[in-house]
Amino acid sequence: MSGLAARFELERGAFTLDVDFELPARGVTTLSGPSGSGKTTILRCLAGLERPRSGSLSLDGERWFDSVGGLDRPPHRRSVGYVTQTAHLFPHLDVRDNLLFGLRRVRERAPALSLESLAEPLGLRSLLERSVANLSGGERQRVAIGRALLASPRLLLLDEPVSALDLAAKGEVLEAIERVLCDLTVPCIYVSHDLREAARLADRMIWLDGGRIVAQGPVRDVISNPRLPFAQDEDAESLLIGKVTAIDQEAGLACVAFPGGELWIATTELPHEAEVRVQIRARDVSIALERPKAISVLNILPGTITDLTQVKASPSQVLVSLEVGQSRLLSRITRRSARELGLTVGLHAWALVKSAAITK
Amino acid sequence: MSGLAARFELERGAFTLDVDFELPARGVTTLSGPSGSGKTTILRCLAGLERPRSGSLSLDGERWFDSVGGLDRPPHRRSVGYVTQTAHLFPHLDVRDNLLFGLRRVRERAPALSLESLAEPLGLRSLLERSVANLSGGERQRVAIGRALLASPRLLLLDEPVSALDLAAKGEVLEAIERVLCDLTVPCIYVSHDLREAARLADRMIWLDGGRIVAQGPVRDVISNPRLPFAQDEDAESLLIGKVTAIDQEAGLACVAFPGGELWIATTELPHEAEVRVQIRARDVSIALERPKAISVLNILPGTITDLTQVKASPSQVLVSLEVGQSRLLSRITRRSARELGLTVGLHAWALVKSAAITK
Amino acid sequence: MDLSPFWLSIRLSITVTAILLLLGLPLAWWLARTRSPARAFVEAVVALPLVLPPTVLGFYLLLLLGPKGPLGPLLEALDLRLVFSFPGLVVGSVIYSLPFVVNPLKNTFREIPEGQLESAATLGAGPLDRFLRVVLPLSASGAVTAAVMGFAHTLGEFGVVLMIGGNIPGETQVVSIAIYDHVEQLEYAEAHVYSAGLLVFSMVVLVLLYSSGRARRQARFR
Amino acid sequence: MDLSPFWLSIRLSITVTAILLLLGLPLAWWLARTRSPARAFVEAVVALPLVLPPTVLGFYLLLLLGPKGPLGPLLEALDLRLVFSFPGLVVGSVIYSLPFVVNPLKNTFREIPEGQLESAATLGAGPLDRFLRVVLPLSASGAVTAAVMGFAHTLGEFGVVLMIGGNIPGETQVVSIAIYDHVEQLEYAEAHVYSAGLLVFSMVVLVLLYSSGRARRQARFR
Amino acid sequence: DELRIAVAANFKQTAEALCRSFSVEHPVRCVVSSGASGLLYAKIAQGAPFDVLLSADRERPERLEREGLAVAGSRFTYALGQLVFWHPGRRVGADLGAALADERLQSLAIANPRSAPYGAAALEVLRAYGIDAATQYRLVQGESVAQAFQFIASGAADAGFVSAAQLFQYQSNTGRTLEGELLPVDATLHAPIEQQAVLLRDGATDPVAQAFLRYLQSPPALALIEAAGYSTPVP
Ligand SMILES: Nc1ncnc2c1ncn2[C@@H]1O[C@H](COP(=O)(O)OP(=O)(O)OP(=O)(O)O)[C@@H](O)[C@H]1O
Ligand SMILES: Nc1ncnc2c1ncn2[C@@H]1O[C@H](COP(=O)(O)OP(=O)(O)OP(=O)(O)O)[C@@H](O)[C@H]1O
Ligand SMILES: [Mg+2]
Ligand SMILES: [Mg+2]
Repeated sequence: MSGLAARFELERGAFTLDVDFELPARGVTTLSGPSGSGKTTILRCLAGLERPRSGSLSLDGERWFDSVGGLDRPPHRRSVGYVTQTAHLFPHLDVRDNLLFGLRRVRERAPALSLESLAEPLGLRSLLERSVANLSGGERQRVAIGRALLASPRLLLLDEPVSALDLAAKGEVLEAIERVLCDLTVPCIYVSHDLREAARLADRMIWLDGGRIVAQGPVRDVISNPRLPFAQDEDAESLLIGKVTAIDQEAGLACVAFPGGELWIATTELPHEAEVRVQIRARDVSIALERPKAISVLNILPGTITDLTQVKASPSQVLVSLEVGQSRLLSRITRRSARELGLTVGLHAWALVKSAAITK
Repeated sequence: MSGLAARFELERGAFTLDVDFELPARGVTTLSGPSGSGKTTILRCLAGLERPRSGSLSLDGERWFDSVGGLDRPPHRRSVGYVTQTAHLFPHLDVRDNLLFGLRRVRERAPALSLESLAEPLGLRSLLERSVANLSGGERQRVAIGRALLASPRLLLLDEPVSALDLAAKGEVLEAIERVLCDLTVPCIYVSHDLREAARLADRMIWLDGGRIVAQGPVRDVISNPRLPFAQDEDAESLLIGKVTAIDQEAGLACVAFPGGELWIATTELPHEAEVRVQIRARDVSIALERPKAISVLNILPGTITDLTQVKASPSQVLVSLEVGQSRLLSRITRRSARELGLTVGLHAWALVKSAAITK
Repeated sequence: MDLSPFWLSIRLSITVTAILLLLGLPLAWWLARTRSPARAFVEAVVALPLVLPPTVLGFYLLLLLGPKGPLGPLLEALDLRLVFSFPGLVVGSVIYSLPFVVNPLKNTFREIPEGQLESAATLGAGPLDRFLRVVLPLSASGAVTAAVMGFAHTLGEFGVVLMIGGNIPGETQVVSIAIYDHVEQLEYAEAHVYSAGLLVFSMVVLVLLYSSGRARRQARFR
Repeated sequence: MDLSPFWLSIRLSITVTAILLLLGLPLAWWLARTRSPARAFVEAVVALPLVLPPTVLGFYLLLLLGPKGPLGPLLEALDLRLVFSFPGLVVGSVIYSLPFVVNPLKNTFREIPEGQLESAATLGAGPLDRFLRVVLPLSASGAVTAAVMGFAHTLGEFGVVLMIGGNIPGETQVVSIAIYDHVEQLEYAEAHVYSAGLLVFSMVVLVLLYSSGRARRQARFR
Repeated sequence: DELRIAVAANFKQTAEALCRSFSVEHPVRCVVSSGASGLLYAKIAQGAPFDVLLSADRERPERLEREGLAVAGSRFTYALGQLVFWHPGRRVGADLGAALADERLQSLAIANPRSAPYGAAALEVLRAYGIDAATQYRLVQGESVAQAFQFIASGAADAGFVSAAQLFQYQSNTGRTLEGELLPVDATLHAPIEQQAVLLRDGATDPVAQAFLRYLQSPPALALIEAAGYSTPVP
């Protein structure tokens, strides 16, 4: 059996964790949920830093923990890469020695990566000889991620690696993470509160609440499911996965074809045929019954309304789900507009997506 | 002379501060600028926690600092309310005694406020007997603000009071700040990196860069000036100040009239005739040359293009300034749309503002 | 069995602890906060009694404070007799136990964030007000450690007291001297009883101190 | 002038410091991390020498380690003679100076964030590896303080050595005993020279320690 | 009124006994402070409030007298110390020379010969037997003769020289007799261990202090001193 299978039960004060999940042998899974829902606790159980009262854990058929057999492999013999909000770099080592700390301790097999191969995607080249004391927050996290990856983990755990950073650093580190994750051949769990990070990085998603798994599945289904908390969020978005088919150098735009249509995105850096994820905020999507003319909105997509849901937190808003080809698009509009336009399930409509609002 | 007049020069390592500004006798001024531009240093000079090499400071004609006369009134004799990112509550006192710490030390005049009068707007009533050790971050900041206000300051300094909080707490504290600031009768400086906080709370704005004042003036002019960094930001917004003229209870919308037109906003809590600030993100505004029909966008305003500016950070985008009546609206659209629509200064156009995108 | 050395030791320890706190609080505060270049020197002088043999310290105190010493005329003018008297033991023990009180105080004081004091200042509290109403309450745990260490260490003080004390029963013969004396007089039974008393007392004090320590060590400043 | 007491004291201090570090490192680590209920008790026992008069400690060590003492037969079987010998002074001084080494180590160890160790563990470092490659390097400053305090304090050791030393020149006659002897023999000039030497040496060591302290105290963990 | 007596540690209990009998006639409270003679000297030189010094030697009272810290002409020998060789281990016979020559005797405890007269006397005895103590034994020195006693009593030293007074004192304190061989040392083998008393400046005009010194030379006092294990000077 390949991939990860975990079942954990444990109590911490009033909190009870009770989860049972499997992860494929590769790919990124976002673990999300309210504060205190147990995300960090799960990761610590996986890394062997916390011992569940009962349960089991195996990776690629190899058993790491089993409460019945009394088996509990200690963290240093698990090959887990674990990066948290705080980089926890070793202050007595320079950047290079921090990076090599885990690599030098790889046992029983050859290291999967070399320092050289990671220096580029993580932007570490100019940092190698620096002392860790005067790295910026973003640099620290990049080093922490590199350090974890160089230890050749068989499972990578990232616990809100960017949530303590300011906006600029967050962007820089997320890009680095994105670059290394796409080459990763082991399962990765990425804990985040942030929908957009999840949509950007993950293939699958687990939604946790009160120590239990409430929903899981492919990211684009979970985040745009109007019945799950993500879609209810003010920053709710839908995720389209498509391919670059044309580039307009002069305007700085690229055309992305996805199952159901085409979108123009503000970027020229993508190569032709590149697979891209397009995140579209529900509040950036307007609905029209006629195709408007002479308007600055570039992307106007035809679709069919499949769902209308009241937004719980804000009574004046409704959430419209549109089927655009085989893709789902969320739009958040006022209830008055929905009524005035007479929107109902099954109606044909145009979705106006400001291309400036597409983040990726 | 009433109000505050300050002139500070000081060096800290490679950094030089050289500012000269005045503040009116009441009203909130946002102090903003890049990290390291000297915002905190200015506040510390005002509070007497830092001594400028040269300069002067007077409040309502009373001199607090003068490098020529060698005058430097110590912090505890300045009556300055100073709240920072960290609440710095006294752990040995309960919430009530923290709140009363400054009040009990008011000298030479009667305290301006009572604990009772602040308990409501700051939501402190249920906290009074609590130990400060187990307050949440948001509660801590509300107590810190209450404590500073109860000391009857003659000048209130808020140094990023919400920037260390998570989103939910940030909202809660900002609301509390908003409630107390509107009754404030002394000058207040609010340091923030966040455009939306500034737009929401402040009357005036000072933009600092490298220890010097780069721009200052009424908030709505500074933030929507396409030549200043705010408008260049991805979250750039314009600010409209208007009055509630109608409320559609059923749809959950309120109509706000401002110099130049009307907007429907998703809120029903505002009383009739209330003065409100409407923040409109530039990227939430689309431009059309013809008025579109059968569209979910509620707010479609006519205006005249007054400026077209390239967005520096993103070559595919342009920033369009529209004069709507006497108000200025920013719109961020793709360069291709601008070209296809043939936008030029002086052209008449329609601004499509998604009402769902109006935050306040 | 003569309990007077015990009472004398306890009286001495209490007096010395009280004086040490009075002296140690401002001194430790200064050491914790100053940026003066003299700091390291003063810290070293305060720590000297940790390093110097107590008998050596006592001998030089004897020479310094005796009527023929450099401070003799001054003390005489003040009508103060410091050697061979209880006040003399107090002075010697204060010097000897000073680092045991100043060091824990200094460490607690260093933990008090500058922001707490700046807050207090902007809220209208002057320097003394801040020290009394913010610094002291926040340093309670460090002050307890300091007081207990000062007390316990004075209780066990031997060398200095031997030198400047004069071994006068009921006046300068504290318990450590009494034990030594009993050993010298081959009165081992008495020495054992005194030692056991001292041991039990010290253990009780230290166990209490250390078991309460963990709770107090939690992070308090945010 | 006979310098051998000086050399002996320095030799003793170096030996004792080395042994104290070897003993103190694991002991302090255990004390800093354990949640065992025995912790407070062990901490108190380690701190006892701070509190007990050194002569009392020395007297009981003499009874304990002498051939008739409880440990006598064991030591005889091992052919170890601890009283009146350099090794005996070492044992006595190790016990006496233990708290001066364990306390600073314990404090530094407590400052090491759990996250540093967890990181090291997930990066494949086992317990000993973590201690040697993470804990020790991170505690360098505390270890220096501990070593200096242990060294300096042993240098000034008097009471324990007096009781179990036997004043054998070149073997157990350390400088503190030599000063005492000179005072006893009314040879004050020699006593002054020895004391001045000790004072200067101690001051230099302490001033160096404290002036380097501030730099090291900066926040390092993020 | 008080009579403050500074006494060498080895004579303390005897001094207390003397005080008790002295105060039967003189209603005075005696405060007896003991210490090493050298330290007592240093303290008296620094103004310690003592009326009378009962030293364990003659050198320090002499010096006090010379330096004007004691009343000139008040000095006299109140007791002569008796040296005893104590070997707790096994029977070694009554011959001191043989006992000292026994090669199984490895560590020998004496009082510090430079500060304690008993120690100096012990060295003289060894020399008289033709023994070079430094090479023959592991010579351990106690700061006082009491410490030499402890070294032997604890078994840490094989044997050593103590004072006869200590043996009496130990037996009366503990009610136990000392084990092992106790060989009195011929007093002619060493210079007399003169313990001298002197009237200090503080007590110079105190009639009680003067009376005490006179008492010390009276037959009842001499009897007490002899009973404690000292010999007394022939008047
Ligand atoms: N040692 C402990 N003792 C008591 N409660 C604990 C302990 N450790 C964790 N908890 C509780 O377990 C719950 C889950 O904590 P956890 O840190 O896993 O949440 P999280 O989902 O990571 O939250 P966040 O998003 O805030 O990081 C919380 O309610 C927390 O209070
Ligand atoms: N004591 C000091 N020594 C050297 N440089 C200092 C000192 N204090 C402040 N500075 C420098 O002064 C500059 C201004 O700092 P300040 O904290 O006022 O900036 P800021 O605008 O508040 O930044 P931020 O947004 O990050 O809070 C920075 O470059 C800082 O490095
Ligand atoms: Mg967490
Ligand atoms: Mg700042």
